[in-house]
Amino acid sequence: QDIYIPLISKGFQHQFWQAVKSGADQAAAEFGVRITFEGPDNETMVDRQIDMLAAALANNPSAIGFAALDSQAAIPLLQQAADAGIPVIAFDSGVESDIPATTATTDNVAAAALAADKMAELIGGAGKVAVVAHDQTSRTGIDRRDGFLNQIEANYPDIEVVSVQYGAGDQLQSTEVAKAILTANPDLVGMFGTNEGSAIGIVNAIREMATEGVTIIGYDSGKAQTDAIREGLMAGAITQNPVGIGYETVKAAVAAMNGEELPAIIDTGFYYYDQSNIDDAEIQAVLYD
Amino acid sequence: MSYLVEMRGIEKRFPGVHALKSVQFNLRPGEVHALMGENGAGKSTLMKIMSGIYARDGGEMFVDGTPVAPDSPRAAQDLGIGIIHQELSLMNDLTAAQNVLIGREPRRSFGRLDEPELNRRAAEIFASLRLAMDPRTKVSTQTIARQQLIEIAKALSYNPRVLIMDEPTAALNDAEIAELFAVIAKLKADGVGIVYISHRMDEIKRIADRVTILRDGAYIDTLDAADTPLSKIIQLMVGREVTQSRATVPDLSQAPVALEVRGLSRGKDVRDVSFSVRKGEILGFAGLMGAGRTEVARIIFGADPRDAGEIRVGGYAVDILTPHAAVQAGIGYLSEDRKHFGLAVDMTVRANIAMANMAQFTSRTGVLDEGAMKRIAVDYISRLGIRTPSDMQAVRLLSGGNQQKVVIAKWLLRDCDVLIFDEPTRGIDVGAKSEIYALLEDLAAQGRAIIVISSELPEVMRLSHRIAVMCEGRLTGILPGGAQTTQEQIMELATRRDSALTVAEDA
Amino acid sequence: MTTTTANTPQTMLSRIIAAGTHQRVLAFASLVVLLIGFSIASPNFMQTSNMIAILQATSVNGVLAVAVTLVIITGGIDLSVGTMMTFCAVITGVVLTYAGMPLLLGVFAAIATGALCGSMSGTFVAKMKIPPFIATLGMMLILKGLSLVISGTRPIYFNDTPGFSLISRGSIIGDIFPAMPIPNGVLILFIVAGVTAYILNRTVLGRYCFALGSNEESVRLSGVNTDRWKIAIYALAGGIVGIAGLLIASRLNSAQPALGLGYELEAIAAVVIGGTSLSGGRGSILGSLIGALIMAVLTNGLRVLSVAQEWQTVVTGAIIILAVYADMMRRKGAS
Amino acid sequence: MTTTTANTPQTMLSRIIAAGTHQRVLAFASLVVLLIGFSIASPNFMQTSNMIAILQATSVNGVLAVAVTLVIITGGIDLSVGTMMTFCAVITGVVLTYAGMPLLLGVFAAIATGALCGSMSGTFVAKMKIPPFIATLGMMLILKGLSLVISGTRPIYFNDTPGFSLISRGSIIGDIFPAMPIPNGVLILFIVAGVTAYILNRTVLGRYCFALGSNEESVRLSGVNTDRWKIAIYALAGGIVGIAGLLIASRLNSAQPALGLGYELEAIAAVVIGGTSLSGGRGSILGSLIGALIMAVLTNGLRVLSVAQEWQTVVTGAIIILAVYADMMRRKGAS
Ligand SMILES: Nc1ncnc2c1ncn2[C@@H]1O[C@H](COP(=O)(O)OP(=O)(O)OP(=O)(O)O)[C@@H](O)[C@H]1O
Ligand SMILES: Nc1ncnc2c1ncn2[C@@H]1O[C@H](COP(=O)(O)OP(=O)(O)OP(=O)(O)O)[C@@H](O)[C@H]1O
Ligand SMILES: [Mg+2]
Ligand SMILES: [Mg+2]
Repeated sequence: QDIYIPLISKGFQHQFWQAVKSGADQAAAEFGVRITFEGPDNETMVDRQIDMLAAALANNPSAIGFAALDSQAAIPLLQQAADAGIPVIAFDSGVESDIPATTATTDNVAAAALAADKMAELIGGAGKVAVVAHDQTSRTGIDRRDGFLNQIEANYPDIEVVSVQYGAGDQLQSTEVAKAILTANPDLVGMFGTNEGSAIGIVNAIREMATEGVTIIGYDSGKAQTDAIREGLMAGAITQNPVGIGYETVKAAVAAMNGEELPAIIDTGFYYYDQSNIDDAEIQAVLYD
Repeated sequence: MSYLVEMRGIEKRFPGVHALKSVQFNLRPGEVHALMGENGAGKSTLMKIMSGIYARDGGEMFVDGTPVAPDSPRAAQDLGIGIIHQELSLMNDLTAAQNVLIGREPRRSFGRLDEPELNRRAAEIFASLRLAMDPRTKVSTQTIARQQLIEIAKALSYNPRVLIMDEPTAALNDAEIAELFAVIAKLKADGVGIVYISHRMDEIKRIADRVTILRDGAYIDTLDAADTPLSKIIQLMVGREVTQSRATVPDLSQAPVALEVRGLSRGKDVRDVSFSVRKGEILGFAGLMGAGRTEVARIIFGADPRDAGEIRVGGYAVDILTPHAAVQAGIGYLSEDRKHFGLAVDMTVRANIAMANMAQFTSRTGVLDEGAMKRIAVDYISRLGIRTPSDMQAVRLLSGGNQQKVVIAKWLLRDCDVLIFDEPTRGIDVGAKSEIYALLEDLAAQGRAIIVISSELPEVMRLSHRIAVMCEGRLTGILPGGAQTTQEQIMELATRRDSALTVAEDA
Repeated sequence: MTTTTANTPQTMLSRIIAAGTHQRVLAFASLVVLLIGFSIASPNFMQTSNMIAILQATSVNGVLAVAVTLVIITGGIDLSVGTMMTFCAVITGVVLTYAGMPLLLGVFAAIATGALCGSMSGTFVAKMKIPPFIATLGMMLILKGLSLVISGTRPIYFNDTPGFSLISRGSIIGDIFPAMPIPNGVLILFIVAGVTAYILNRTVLGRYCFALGSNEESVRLSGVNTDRWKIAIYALAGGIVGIAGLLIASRLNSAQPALGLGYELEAIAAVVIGGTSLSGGRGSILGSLIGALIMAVLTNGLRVLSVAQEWQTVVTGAIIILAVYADMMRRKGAS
Repeated sequence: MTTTTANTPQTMLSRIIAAGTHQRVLAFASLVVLLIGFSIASPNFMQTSNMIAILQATSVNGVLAVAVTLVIITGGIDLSVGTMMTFCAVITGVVLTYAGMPLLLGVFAAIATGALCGSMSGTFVAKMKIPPFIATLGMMLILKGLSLVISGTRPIYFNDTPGFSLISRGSIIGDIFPAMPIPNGVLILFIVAGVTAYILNRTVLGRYCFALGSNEESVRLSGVNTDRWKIAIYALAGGIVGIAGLLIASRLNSAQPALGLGYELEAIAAVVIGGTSLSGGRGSILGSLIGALIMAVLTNGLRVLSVAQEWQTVVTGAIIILAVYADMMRRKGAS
């Protein structure tokens, strides 16, 4: 009888989630378990995720990995899993309950605050900046936006955030959003993109409008973003450790099945990378493209 | 004298068309007043004004001597004016009963429908028309003739004081027409005033009390039907003399066979039909409604599948499965239902005339030659006398008869070896009819084989070199054309039912 | 052969089924084939708990499909059902959580909000003569934005209204027959479908649905106030969407303001798979229900089989085409 | 009043415009009102660079709208254009990046792939008699899944084909007239629209588009091989979608396999705003172009004004309804 661990993620097609999946696959091979990895098309589909969870439970899994789109909505099903003795590992975002044995996650608020610090440093602590965010309502979207905004507000009084707009993480839409922001604010000195699609949208906009003097800070990796950093178009970006998240989730699931003690949070960490350190082994290990 | 309805100095203009020029019309209670005129003379337009569908541009209208201006069909209904339209306007997905009583459904509490009561009432109305129709049959499964009857039932169900019938018999056969006339007689006796529009001249003599004639949107005259000869009416309508003649049957025994059909069958609609047409021959098809003539034509044309049978064109067996294949094999088919099967009514006259013959107007790169299309369209417009402001008019805006002429033009242009015309002169005026007869005879003389399906016996007898008669899906006989065949002979074959066999097959 | 023709004296339920099956045995066959296929492929598929999961996954989309069926039968389309559902949920959240009103008022608010929004769409279509596609596309965007505005772009939780989550998650049937713990959400779906089928086939409103879709001009010329009826039909559809809003909010125990986009396409797909014609005049509620079930079974089955997600999409697309094709073939064979 | 009515001897361009304006001055007026309104509201709006940004934002959706116009005029609908565009981009990525073929072959591959997919949809519709909604919904899912499968769910970059990004971003016009740095993507949109308008109004294929949408049965009974023409029309639309795939891939310098869903609704919206009827038989390419521009101007203008995102959605919805309403009113006034 094989050990089956379904991972229900928040997304599937995006590079970030594919990197999480590759980490999970790696761990699955290492520990000799079978995993599946699924997620809804976008991060608004809370009920679709619940349906996925229900289907996963039908297969009598040994453990479940779950990245909750809304931490409350899934509780009845998670309770059902707990009652059946199936360990639940939360990843990426926490679940507000004591059911998950542990949570493998990045502190997005702190990571975005680091982006704000880097931005302030690069633009000399003053000027107008804007944010292209990927989502208005999802946990990561809110955390990264607010992490950045709050840090600026608290520590950099001379920096003004003139616009926060949303491009759904879609590269093309984010490009149009960034172009409109640049048109409306010709004196902009910095832009922060809260995920890969948003950051690349900003890069595209700058490229297409041939604007100069705007400092771009991105989030996540992906080839287009690392290329933009190497070229110098983008100053730098925050990266999480998605491969690590996937790996730790499966590893923790196996441990939980074996009744081992687990810490409440497995912080998989985040890093700021730019031209200077992009080729460091430590950074290379967490970048994906 | 008191008129039920009186109209004076009525004016109506459409873009590019002065449809009515100071027209007058009046109607007495208990009379049948025929409204006559060529296609596009303005008959339907005048009646649409009377029934509140169009607003008049000028003139006045009185009901019982009071000036009125009905601004909607509902308002006209409230004045007691009902209309049966020339173009069918039923809800195809609903049943006969649901159509007849739309807007007046018997209800229970909370808006619940009383369906049995609905069906009962509709059945009563059908019975009063002596129409054998299950109230629960869906309209879309009915032939246009029967749909026309449903439309008539619907108009009658309002108990109108004025009933306008715009070509009610265009799709009906003789038996149904007789039933309709019986209903009209009853209505007359009840004091209902009836406006009757038809291109079937014989009907005027049979039922009309008075006749009003329009020509080119202008009022010509109102006459007593009893003491006016038909020829006079026709002359006033058309503005010239129209001669009626019988077919001269040429000797075609040596002519090669153009189309041969053997053992054609499809369910119960068509059973083992075999016949052939020679080059230069006009073969008429007679029969009652639902005899299966249309079905035979549609099968030959590949529009419907067949269960069995062989089709040979010019001596070679051809396997016709689609209309495209039929046209490739040189067969053309003019459908009896122009609105659904004959025309793209939103497109222009020019585009419709060219539709079956696009290759002629297409360069090798696929570009259309609009100039050539225009020349051809203008040519047919004048040859068939199609009343239209230009060849770029949307067909939808033409009068019914003129739409029919567009379909005829389409197939005349295609120039097929075998042409099947299904009810070709439906809704066409006497003048234009004889033009079309002449065109058909011309085509036959050029060596084309022509099949004419018609429910008007005079038409079949006027045109046919031979007359095929069908009854209940079976070809019951083929009679020679010309003077030696009588209506009685045709009717005898058309009603030669084979009920014993039918029962056996049904069992 | 619409479903409006049944009139022999039978019970209501059997009538509806009879009316439906007349044309609908067909898509039903595809559903059965799918169920059998998945049962053979995976032993985990045909478990009571999984069947219930499928039914529950159908509930929201099923109710939306019922709503949109009404509009489609009139010859229209409703793209706003997804975001309207969310909007109704958000309004319920405001009523229950922010204003602390009693549960019943929340339920009423959801349905009334839906009916109001629907009657607005209906007014755009009937009175302003805006094509239904555009009118409801506009409503879809307006309601999407308003949901975010009203909720302050964050979910509204129903933790203070304990009974609320029972609307969808509780199980009245399960309380009586413990062997069949069918959630109330599913029960509500079937009740909504049954009542709507009754309205469609046995009341004036339903009659005008079919009549408008068949030939609107002819209905108008018969002196029926088509505008008013059309608005009523859109309003009824809106009210049903309000019920969907309750179901999803109760299931998630929260009103998620960003959710909703994309649900309209899924609901319309269920309707069309169920044999309702997008050109109007023909259709049945039972068909839409079966359409929604086909989609839910397909999604669930492929997941239970652990088919890779990218292939799930491919297979779903192919099976939808095949199911409708099989349906067409059988219908042709039958006629 | 279809657009097929132009026939006075004029130049091709003026003919197309004349054919369009006949019915289309109308939506055009809404566009002008929007442009004037935004210019007054924000000084930054009416800059050359922003106008070019709007045009560029229109390019992909505009090309998709042109493609979908053809299908809608036949009385069909195409839900697959968004994911088909992505699929074409992915295939181009495979040809250029994975197989290292020359640029021209990549261009050919995109268009051929689109045409092939389109002819498949067309076959489902014409031969298998599957309703266009379902046939193209199925294709939408199939192509979405296949894009992920073929690309291995990661973007394919075109870094090895340096000329590729010039397809959309370069500016031939700008090289000649430096004051008008209109990107090639925009030029391509106008060329595609012009050629398609010519095909629609001056060739047999176009004539059959309108005829099929007007009354398919009458066309079939005129002996036309309607199936073949329908497939050809869907294939042409697919080929145009292939061009959209090239434009988006070139603009992003990568084939993004996850993108595409939602683009179909936007394209259809542009078509309907442009006055093409969803019931077929009527429509114009110029209208769809104007529809796409209206949507791009609206989105861009609201963003330049920094309206809060949730309100942007609300205002967009309201303005779409209003624009179409104004259009209806003027059309009524004109007739
Ligand atoms: N809505 C309209 N728009 C433009 N022209 C119209 C419209 N309705 C009718 N016409 C034109 O008005 C004229 C009169 O048409 P009408 O339908 O009254 O003729 P009719 O006498 O009923 O002919 P028929 O015997 O062929 O039915 C025709 O030339 C027709 O083309
Ligand atoms: N009484 C009827 N009720 C319903 N359908 C009928 C009836 N009579 C005939 N039909 C249908 O009509 C078709 C065969 O008649 P068809 O139209 O070919 O006859 P026709 O001789 O051309 O008569 P018509 O004068 O009506 O055109 C069949 O599809 C048959 O089912
Ligand atoms: Mg007339
Ligand atoms: Mg017939």
